[in-house]
Amino acid sequence: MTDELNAIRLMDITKSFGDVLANHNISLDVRYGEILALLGENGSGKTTLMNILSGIYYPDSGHIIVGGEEVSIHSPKDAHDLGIGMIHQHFKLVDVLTATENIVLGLKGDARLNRKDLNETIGKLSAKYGFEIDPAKKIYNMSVSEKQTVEIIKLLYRGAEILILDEPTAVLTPQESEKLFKVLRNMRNDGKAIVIITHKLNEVLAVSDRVSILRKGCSVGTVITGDTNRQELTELMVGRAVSLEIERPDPPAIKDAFLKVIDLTCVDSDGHTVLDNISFTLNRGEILGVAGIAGSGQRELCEAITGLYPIKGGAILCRGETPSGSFHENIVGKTPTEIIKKGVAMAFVPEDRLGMGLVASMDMVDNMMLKSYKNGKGPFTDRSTPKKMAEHMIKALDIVTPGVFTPISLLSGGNVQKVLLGREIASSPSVLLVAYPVRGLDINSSYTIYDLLNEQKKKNVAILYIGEDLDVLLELCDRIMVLCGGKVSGIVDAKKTSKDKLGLMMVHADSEKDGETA
Amino acid sequence: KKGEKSKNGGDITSENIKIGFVHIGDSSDKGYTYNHDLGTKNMQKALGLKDEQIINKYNIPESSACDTAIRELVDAGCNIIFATSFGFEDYMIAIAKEYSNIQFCHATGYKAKDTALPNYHNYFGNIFEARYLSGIAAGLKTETNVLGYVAAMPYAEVISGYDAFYLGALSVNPDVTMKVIYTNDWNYPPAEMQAAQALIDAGCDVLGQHCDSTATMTTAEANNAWGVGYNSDMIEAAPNAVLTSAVWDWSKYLIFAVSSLLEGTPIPTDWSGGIKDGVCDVSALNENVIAPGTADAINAARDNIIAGDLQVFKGPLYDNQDNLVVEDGAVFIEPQSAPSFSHVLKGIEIIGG
Amino acid sequence: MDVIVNLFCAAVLAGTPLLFGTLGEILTEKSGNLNLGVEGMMFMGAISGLAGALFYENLFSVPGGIPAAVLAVVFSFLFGMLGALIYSFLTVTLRANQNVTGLALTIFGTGFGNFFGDVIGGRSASGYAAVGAATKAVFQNIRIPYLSDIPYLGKLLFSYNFLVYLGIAVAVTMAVFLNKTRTGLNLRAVGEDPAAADAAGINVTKYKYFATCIGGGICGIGGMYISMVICSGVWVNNCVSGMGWIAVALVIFATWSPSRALLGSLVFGGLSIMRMYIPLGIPSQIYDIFPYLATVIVLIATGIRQSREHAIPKSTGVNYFREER
Amino acid sequence: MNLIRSRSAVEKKEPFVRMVKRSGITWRKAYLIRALALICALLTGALIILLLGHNPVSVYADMIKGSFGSRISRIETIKIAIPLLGSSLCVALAFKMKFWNIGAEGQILAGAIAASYIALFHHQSMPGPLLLIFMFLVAVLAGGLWGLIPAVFKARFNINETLFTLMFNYIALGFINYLQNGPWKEIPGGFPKIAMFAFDARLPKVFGVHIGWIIVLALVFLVYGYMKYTKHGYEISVVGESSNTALYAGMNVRKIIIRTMFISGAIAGLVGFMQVSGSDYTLTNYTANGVGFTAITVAWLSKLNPLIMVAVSAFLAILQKGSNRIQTDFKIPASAASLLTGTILFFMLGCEFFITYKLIFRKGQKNGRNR
Ligand SMILES: Nc1ncnc2c1ncn2[C@@H]1O[C@H](COP(=O)(O)OP(=O)(O)OP(=O)(O)O)[C@@H](O)[C@H]1O
Ligand SMILES: Nc1ncnc2c1ncn2[C@@H]1O[C@H](COP(=O)(O)OP(=O)(O)OP(=O)(O)O)[C@@H](O)[C@H]1O
Ligand SMILES: [Mg+2]
Ligand SMILES: [Mg+2]
Repeated sequence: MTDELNAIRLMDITKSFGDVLANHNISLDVRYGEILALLGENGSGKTTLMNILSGIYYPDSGHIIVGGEEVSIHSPKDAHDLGIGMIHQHFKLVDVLTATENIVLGLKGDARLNRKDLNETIGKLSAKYGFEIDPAKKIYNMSVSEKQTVEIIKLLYRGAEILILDEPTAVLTPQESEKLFKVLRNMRNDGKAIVIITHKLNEVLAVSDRVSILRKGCSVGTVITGDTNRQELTELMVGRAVSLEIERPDPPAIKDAFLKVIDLTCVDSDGHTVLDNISFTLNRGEILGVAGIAGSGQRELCEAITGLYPIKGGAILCRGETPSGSFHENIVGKTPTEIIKKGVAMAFVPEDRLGMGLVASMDMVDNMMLKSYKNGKGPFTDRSTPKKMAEHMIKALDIVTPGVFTPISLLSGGNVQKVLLGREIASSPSVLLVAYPVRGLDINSSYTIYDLLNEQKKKNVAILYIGEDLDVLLELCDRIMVLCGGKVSGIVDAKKTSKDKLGLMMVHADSEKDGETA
Repeated sequence: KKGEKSKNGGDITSENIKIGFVHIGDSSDKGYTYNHDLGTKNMQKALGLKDEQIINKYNIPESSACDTAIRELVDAGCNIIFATSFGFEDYMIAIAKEYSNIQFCHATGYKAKDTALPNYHNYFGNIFEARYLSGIAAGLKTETNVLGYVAAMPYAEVISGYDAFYLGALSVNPDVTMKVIYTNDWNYPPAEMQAAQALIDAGCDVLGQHCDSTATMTTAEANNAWGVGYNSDMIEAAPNAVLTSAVWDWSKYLIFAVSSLLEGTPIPTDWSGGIKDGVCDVSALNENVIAPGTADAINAARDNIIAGDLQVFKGPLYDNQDNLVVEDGAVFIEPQSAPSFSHVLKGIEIIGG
Repeated sequence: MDVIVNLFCAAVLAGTPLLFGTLGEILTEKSGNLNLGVEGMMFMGAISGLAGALFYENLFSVPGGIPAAVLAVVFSFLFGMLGALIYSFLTVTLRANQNVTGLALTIFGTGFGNFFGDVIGGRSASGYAAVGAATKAVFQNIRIPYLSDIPYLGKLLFSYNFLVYLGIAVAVTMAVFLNKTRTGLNLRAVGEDPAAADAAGINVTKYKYFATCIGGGICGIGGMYISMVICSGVWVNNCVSGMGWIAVALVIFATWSPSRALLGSLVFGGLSIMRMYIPLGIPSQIYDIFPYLATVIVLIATGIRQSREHAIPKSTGVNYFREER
Repeated sequence: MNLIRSRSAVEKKEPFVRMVKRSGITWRKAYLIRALALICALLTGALIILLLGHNPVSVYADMIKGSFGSRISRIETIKIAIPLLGSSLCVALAFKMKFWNIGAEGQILAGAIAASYIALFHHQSMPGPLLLIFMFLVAVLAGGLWGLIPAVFKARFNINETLFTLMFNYIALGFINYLQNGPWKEIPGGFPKIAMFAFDARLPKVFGVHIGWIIVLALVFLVYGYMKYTKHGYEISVVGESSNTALYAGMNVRKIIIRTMFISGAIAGLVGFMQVSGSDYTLTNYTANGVGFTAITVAWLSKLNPLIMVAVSAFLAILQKGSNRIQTDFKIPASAASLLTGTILFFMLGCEFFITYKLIFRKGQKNGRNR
């Protein structure tokens, strides 16, 4: 293959951050008219490599050849000028500006900003590619997929010929992902070069033409998508054979309801109903999945149960034990601390990962203490117990970290998530609420997390699993509750339903309800 | 006991004397401190002292920073230390007790008599006499018959000053009234400017002042009004507005006190001087702006004051609540250097509390 | 009626230095830099404006008020900029903490102003630094024949010194710049989300430097207003005395909008002199607290109904480093 | 394909200089960098001194002599350092929580007002030691309450605390103006000044300096321990890092904000008490005199570590005292202190960069990108 056909040729790119060697002599070709998938475990250097291309980082050494000529990319502007555009994992959009304003940002043109004309031009451009956006809408009013659309239009408007998308589907529903892929295929057919980073192997197989694999900062090779399969890709990524089965131990035959949520209703500060008469039962020893497009009330549900979100109506009955037997007690109105004491634990991985549950700048020991620091009498904290716990956890969960006193912001995403989940499990909870625990994690780390959850299930813990990957929900959970716009559109038996059916329920709250209730 | 620490315990001569000053502002106020500095320079010239023999501490707040400043002057070997603002007094007295062989002189204070320390002294002057004269210029000049007065703080030194100013004006213009605004600060030009502006807006056309900067005069000039300066001759700041200024000549006291020390004669506990002693007066009249007859009127009054025929606070005087505060035929005479007459007289209106 | 007109005019005069400070800081914060050194930059502008005029007067003994005034404006702008340049170099290039750098700038600028005020004063014959009559005249309130004589309106509109009009012009220009131009849009993006701006090809560093330095220059002019108009061209020790801090406060009061800065400085200026116009029979020291109390009340009132549009640019206070995560 | 539109715009060279984060720096090297920065700052100062026509060496020597040279000067230096250190502790506590309390000034005054009230009007009603303890208590309470108000608004309505605390400085100051002009005036009709305290209401001295130095040093260790080893301290740092996380951990974030600000204000109140009772012996509008602002820089330069604050505030006090001295000896304006302090702060702030990052310059050879 000659350079003429290659949009980009990377040769021997090396980049290190302090002691971390993120890219080590990586070489890679990207061609016009193809979609190249970039695959690799977390921290294998994919984002870094693409950031080098888009001018965010400058490599320590190596050559970048664009269109046959060696270039040096100092800034995102240089990348633009070369026709390279990147959609980052965390969108680079200015919240308080409109779509149009974001799209024309930084471009040359009349000194005066003619919003009316620009809105019109952009409206036309998006119509051409089949997008539906309101150019005058502010970003903060947009859903995740709308924002992504803006990012794509931004690249198109700037005439990018080489598009890089970093984990674009991590926060999309299957339907939205499918729509995105259609756009990508169109653009490929238009002759553009596209690089997509994703952890979801089925997407890789569905959309790409070739797959390049990175492992620990080195390139392992490139394969033609048509000639490969999930198993091979995983092995290339991880470096050894990995089982891709999620086990699903059977829940106990006798249902033992631990948490009963009855007609739960919550209203946000703007007066919108975010949870609308939610009712369900969570049994011991089962995993109840929650599916729904982003922002359907998942977060509020978790927070309401743990006492963090104001509740307008309904009841949450939590099982308690006394010597004379068990009973259910309404926990609405109790403080988070009281609820934690009842054995309710939550591991919520928000979009920015560290936003909730962990303190990024603190070390593992201090993070271990977060929920237990009040234990013990006296005004002083006890750091020796959490330290032992952290050391134990590092061994038990295979957490990669220089030590218990390393700030967790320096840990990789997967390891951070292990710390979060590990801590919740360590409190031996009766109910475990997990939300997006594998968000952004590679296959290998994801499976470790699933195993952790199943272990808890076997210990008779009641688990509420909020996830975005329907395949996983179907494989891992016993039952799945689908949320749509704050309402329950149904609770179905995971073994007896399909992805399509779930997908439909996610967008239509009023579709016929599955009779099943526990 | 502690006093022995001072290096200059021996004979003090004009060759080796060291003189310290503690000032609340600096000469940039073109007012109080500037004028004190002028006095210092004249004293230095009169006694033939070298620059190194005089140490000034400027911009010293009236808190323990003043204590620190005085101690630094002690440390630097000063034999006599002058402090020029009221709030310094208590700190100075405390230090005077520690260093009996150093002389401490405090302007505007009143506690020297009570403390009875041989090395602590108060000094001030009958500035109200000069104010009275300057009031004559204002009373003759005003067209609206409303005078304005930018005052620093409501207490005797200030109040007796504007009373005298007003009485001077009244002596030549029976229709005159006066409005006063306090800035609550000795030297804060923005407030002085704003107060002056407000007075002019309220119909005043000649402004007097008892605060440190020239802002009152320049504001008067900017509004085509007139003014009477204070402390030093402010004509330079506003040549089209300043009629005259009530001025101090601090060198009179400084020379007196320092020479007393050099000669080994005691410095009086409480010293005061008036026009007669050349401690205060009005500056040269601004011929271009004063009303006709001003010079004659002022000269006559000055002669009478010097002769003892004219007393500023002579009854009957009523305060602005119509209480008789100095009976007919009686005369109020300040019992000490620090002014104590604090009745706001009838005809004077305080704006804004 | 007269009282109201007079109060309004006095409020304008009292509010103008605040207006400059507030506008300068708005521009600065729009780039994501929280420069708490407004007080310092105003001090630097105050002394250098005065020095600029003196410099002219010493150079050309012919009294030319206008060139001296122009030099005062230019010098104060440049030295305000110099302060902001130090700030930008430390925070943008060297990534020093913005809060502390701003405070250091306040300390430095206060020292700079008073120190050179002293030095210049000490070197002049009179013992203090003061400009000549011709220069002073330029900074006095204008009188436009006929226009200034219109009842009420003449006084309300055509009776101020030229810096008042300059301040209004700066406010209007800035409002247009921020809302109607591409460069303004880019600047806002830099302040809101430098990473997004960077990814869009905007030179974040350049924008931050420019906005902060020009902002500093505007603050410097505000300082010069104090030394040249309020103090009539005489250097007064500590003359800025807290106005820079009030300006920082008014930025929040104005919710980062240049047009509301006009209102904010007018209201604050008005409150600070109201006791001299509308006596309420309360002790003057208590009256003097009003502007601060009012600021707190407005702060609470606007804070309780917070809106996204009128909020602090999101990245304000945080330095940007492309490779940082 | 119109791929490379502005090829010429893209430089083919490596950037002239770029920076990368250091992977780690030895303790020794970090301090070497800081020392170098300090030297550069002093050299800059020397330049100014030189321009004024003085010998920088003798001026600096005089500053040192003026701040340590004699017993008196040492005492005065310590007297300057005490409120600075105390306010830095106050500020640090709030800053750890990312509560930008720039109202230490006002909180100091609130404490000072309360202590003065007792000292002025109740000194006869109790014996000396009890009086001082009582003054201490009310000052701490008043400072705490003054800090509490913005905290409550922050906690309940998320009102910007920077501006709130700043305005509260002016309000406290205005109130003192009112007191000294009105109800608390020493002599009715006299100078607007509050009377000096009775001797009972003055702090005793130990080694020539009022006992405040012992109090403030004890406070250093207390605050250090409180931040590092207590549950409260832990809560403060979690709230500071992420209030969402704190909520999630079951912390009562509002309560923590309010409590911490009460303590922060209380420390300032204590400083106010020490100022009026140990140093000024009266209440004036100069009681705080900017120390609350300077404390912010002290706290940051010390990286919120109380132990380092002792050194930093001592250093600034030396600088200030030294500048007072050169005013008397060389007639250099005292404002030189601020000028020099500012310069030193600039250099100290700037040098942190070289501790965190290293610069990589473009290599000499033409194709230097390969290692
Ligand atoms: N700005 C940075 N500072 C320090 N280290 C970094 C930085 N960016 C990346 N790294 C390190 O470089 C390595 C590669 O990170 P990178 O983000 O490229 O991985 P990735 O392949 O994109 O992972 P993921 O699949 O999780 O997105 C990681 O070990 C990471 O710690
Ligand atoms: N700011 C940083 N400075 C230094 N090292 C970092 C930094 N951030 C991360 N690292 C290093 O990066 C490694 C992996 O981090 P990284 O966040 O890239 O993991 P990741 O799984 O790729 O996460 P993500 O999915 O969010 O990209 C860790 O070993 C950590 O030491
Ligand atoms: Mg990554
Ligand atoms: Mg990545």
